[in-house]
Amino acid sequence: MTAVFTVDHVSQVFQPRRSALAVVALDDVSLTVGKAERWGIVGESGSGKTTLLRLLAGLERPTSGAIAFEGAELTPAGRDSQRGFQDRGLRSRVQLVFQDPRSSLDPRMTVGAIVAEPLRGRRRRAGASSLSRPDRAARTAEVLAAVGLSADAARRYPHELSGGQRQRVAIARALAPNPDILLADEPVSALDVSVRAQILNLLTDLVAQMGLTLVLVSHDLGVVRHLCDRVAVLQHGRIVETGPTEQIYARPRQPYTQELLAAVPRLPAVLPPSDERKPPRPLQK
Amino acid sequence: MTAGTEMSGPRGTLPREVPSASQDSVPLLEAKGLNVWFGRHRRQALRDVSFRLAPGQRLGLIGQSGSGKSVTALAVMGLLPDTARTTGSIRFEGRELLGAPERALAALRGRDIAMVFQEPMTALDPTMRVGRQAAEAVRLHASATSRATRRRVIEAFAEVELPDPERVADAFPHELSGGQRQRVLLATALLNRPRLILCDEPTTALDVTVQAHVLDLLDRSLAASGAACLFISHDLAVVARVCQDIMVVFDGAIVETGPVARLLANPSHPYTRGLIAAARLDEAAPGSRLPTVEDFLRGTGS
Amino acid sequence: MALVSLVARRVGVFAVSLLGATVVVFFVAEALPGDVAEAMLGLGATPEALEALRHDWGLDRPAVIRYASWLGGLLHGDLGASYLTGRPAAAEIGPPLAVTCWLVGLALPLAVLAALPAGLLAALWRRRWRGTALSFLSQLGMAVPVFFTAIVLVVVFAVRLGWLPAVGYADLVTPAGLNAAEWARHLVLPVTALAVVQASLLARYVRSAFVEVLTEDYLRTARAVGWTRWRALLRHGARNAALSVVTVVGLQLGAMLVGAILVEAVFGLPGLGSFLLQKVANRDILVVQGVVILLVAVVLAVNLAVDLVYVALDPRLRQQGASRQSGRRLSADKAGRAGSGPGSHW
Amino acid sequence: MKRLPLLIGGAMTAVFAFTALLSLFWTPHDPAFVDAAARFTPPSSAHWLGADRMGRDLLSRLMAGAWATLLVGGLAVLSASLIGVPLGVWAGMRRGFLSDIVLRASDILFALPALLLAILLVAVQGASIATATAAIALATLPVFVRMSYSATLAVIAQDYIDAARLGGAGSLAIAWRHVLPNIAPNLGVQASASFSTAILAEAGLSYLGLAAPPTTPTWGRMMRDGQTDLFVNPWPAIVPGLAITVAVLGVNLMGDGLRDILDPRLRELR
Repeated sequence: MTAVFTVDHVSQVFQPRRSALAVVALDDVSLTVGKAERWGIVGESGSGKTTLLRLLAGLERPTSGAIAFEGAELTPAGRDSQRGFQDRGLRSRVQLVFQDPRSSLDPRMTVGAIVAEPLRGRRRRAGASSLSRPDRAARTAEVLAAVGLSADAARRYPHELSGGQRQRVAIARALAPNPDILLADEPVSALDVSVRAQILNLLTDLVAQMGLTLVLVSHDLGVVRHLCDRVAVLQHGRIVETGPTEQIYARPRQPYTQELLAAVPRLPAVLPPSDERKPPRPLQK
Repeated sequence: MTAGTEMSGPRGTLPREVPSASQDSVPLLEAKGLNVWFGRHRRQALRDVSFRLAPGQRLGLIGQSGSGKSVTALAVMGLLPDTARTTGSIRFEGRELLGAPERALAALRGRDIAMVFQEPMTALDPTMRVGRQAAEAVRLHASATSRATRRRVIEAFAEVELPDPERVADAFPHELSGGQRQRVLLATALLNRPRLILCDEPTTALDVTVQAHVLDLLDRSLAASGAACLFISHDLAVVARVCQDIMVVFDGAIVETGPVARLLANPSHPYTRGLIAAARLDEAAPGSRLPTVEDFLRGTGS
Repeated sequence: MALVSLVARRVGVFAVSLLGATVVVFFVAEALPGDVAEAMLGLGATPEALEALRHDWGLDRPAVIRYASWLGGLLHGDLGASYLTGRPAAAEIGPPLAVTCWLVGLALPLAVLAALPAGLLAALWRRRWRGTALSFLSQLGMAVPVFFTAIVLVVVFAVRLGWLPAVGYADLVTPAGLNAAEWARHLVLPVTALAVVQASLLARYVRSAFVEVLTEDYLRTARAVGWTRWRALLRHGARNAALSVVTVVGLQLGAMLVGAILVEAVFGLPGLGSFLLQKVANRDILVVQGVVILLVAVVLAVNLAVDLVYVALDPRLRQQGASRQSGRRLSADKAGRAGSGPGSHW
Repeated sequence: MKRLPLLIGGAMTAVFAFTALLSLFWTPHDPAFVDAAARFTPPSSAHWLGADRMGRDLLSRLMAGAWATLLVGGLAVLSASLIGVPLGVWAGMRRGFLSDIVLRASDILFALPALLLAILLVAVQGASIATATAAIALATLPVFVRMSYSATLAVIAQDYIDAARLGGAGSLAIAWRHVLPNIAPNLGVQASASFSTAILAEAGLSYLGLAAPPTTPTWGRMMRDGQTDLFVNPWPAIVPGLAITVAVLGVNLMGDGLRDILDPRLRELR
């Protein structure tokens, strides 16, 4: 079985225009994502996790190193990365769910148009011409139903929906072209805790039903533990630890991983005896 | 803003507190029947909110975004926007704050009541060195030489474990990380040893590890100063980390109040039960179906 | 270090822009049908006369060569010479320049002084009728063409009341001595007319700058620390609002120069505008080009100054250096969106 | 209430445009007809707004002037936006050396006030409506380039642009489907702002005698003519001045109203 993604010594350096300071977002990262694996990429902000995801999506090309998709180079040098990706019909196979649906949904499009958009530009895909308008509408209704939205949601605009519903739309758009690989960038961190569970349930179900390969980026270790079977811990652009989720959570080897795990705020599992808490002190005048 | 209660006393001063009651029976902060409406359409943000906060008590205010948590804190500070209309009563050490003149409130703010905001990235004036901004908190409420003030600021920065506090004091906000800025704001809030600190989601914008440090710091600072705290968050786990008592807001109204332990063990309102279930993500079996708040509101939750 | 390179970069941008402007100014005349000689002599000119003129002025040389020599002349302060009198423009330009400088130099501070409080109050009162009234006044002031304001002022103060002269100018310094009273009497109306329009425009920018600042988190922080509403606004708001206001004041200078040309026309002031229009009437193209380039240089120099002031005011620019170069421009865009666009050169 | 400025401004603009178009088919009198007997008549039933020093009907001239103003302003803004917007969008989507040059050039043009451009053009070409239009269009162009550039930058920073790429959309499709609809509000606001500026510019140019020839009635030219008789009868100079003010005010109010409704960020600020 070939790996879906093979990330081979990849570095990504951003050189802001007119500035001498370069930002190293990824530093010599190697990672292999196998079929139907569910990877969680964790780390703090600025650790490079979103950059890694964008590389896997083919939205950027690495500064050095190579990423292979099913054995073939994802973004061959010397070609427009977009075009290379489309030529091989990969566009529909790899889809991404963004963090903030307020930014990832075009405010001037209806939900229906948003979800149908990835079904429009598929003329380059070998053997599959772009879907006709009724076919697109049918597929749109199908995926909207799959994410738990009613059919008449297609006529609404994003601002008419709640945060949770918007993220459902974003997931529906990602699923519309029937991808094999789902990339998700902090899919629940912009949502209220109370909505988070719904979206997590939805993602769990969809990944299981469709047998998707999942690469999920999150700073929330609870989310990763719930959805993923493998974890890569990123710090300052480097992978410091990888392994099966249970192992990482039960026996983290690296101090940074331990620190991350310790930092997660938890509800007291057992009721704390009341004297364990500090009593209020008298006023100091 | 209209006052529910009439002000007495000369302009710019607050009436003295009632001297008869003992420290315990006079709450530090007491809100009664607080209602807040916004804008021309009179959208109601708070409905009949009442609560008490004893000296040194730490009260967590929890609810989803838009439920009226921040509005409560801003109402206490007298910092609601002009479009807000407020009725009810907010008393600090027995003195009515609602409708108090701006000058009297300003004298109170930063000295007796301090606030730490959610967004450290935008809460500091980008054109002024953070040391000077913090120093304003001191010099507004006490006369002090600028040398002494600077010394106090740097001490305060050191207390919140800012590395190299001298250099931080001379930095502009954009030169600091989010965690550093939040420490600066926390240090500024603590400078005058206020009796009440309002924290509006102070760690939501921060990374988990930074959040842990800041919460730890807040915990210790509160313990050291004996200040009371109204801690606002949407995350039950974070609130439980700092507070003894929790108050749950749902759609602008308080649905449940009680000590953390009791609330966790025996929540009475379905919304509270839903929040607790959502916060116990890491106790659920991976991949299992998570109970949602809706389950509880519908009454189908466990 | 970053500061030095930043300043150097801004100066470089200024130089490149000025160079670009000379290209535009020179080749606008060049690219159009007809040539300078024809334009100068008019339709009735004989081919021989045209040929002679072309030869005398070197117009028969290739455009690029002429551009180079023109540019070389500019660098030495040669703004071109009148083909009628043969006198260099640089020698004639002194007195008109002084008049225009007085006009703009007095109107600009006047406009700023009026606009700051008006804009601030309009921002603070934006939900009350007083604020709406102020906003409407500035709308009105922007809608009235500067020459109409001037004419109305003349009708009221010169025609009806007879207090002030309707036209003309008196030199400040005459051979007989200082002539301040007459000089001032002749400048009151022109300066007022120019200032009214600019003050209206500026007040609008000031208003939107403050409205924006009023929603900023740091203003709330300042009040949470113990500042009263007003003092927080003056201490923290004003610094930040100044960032966009400074930009607009700079951009307005171009508008003021144009306004001055119109005001000079109404009042018959012997300023740069009148000078320029007379040269246009005489078809003295070389001089027109020279004066235009001079005015553009002034506008660009003011933009440079604004850039540098901006750097001084905004530490984010100062320290991140060149990477945030777009700061001023973004702010200008913001200000432009709030008003009727910085293109309001009228 | 919120739409009041838009309604008032829209109505004023509509009246202005209607008057301009009407003047093509009908005016109360021939705008150029000289009636010595009607010299300086005050407003009357024969001459609703009175007559000027040559006895020409002011209302008729005002209507004809409205057409000249609409023509020059409209053509200038239209051509500036048709060239400027594609340039700005392109520069915003494809940042690089070439787009830098375009932006720099546009900035240089921006430093040249329209009146100076017009003076340059007139010096070479002679005064005409075409020269005035070209000068105003040239001065308006950089405003559109800059505005659509920065609006495009804001749009393409949004995640939905990346989402569209992932959906297989090419640059043209993205520009058409996502960028243009999202910058349209800014465009509308800018167009009305530029139009009012263009009206003022046209008036200024014709006041200075740098636009239409003396025979064409324009508002600026009418003021220039009327100014000679300020001490005798200021009315003929004041009427066109009021017309300019009303037209500009109407367009500005409309633009402001548009912005209030379309720009959600500014809507929050109110």
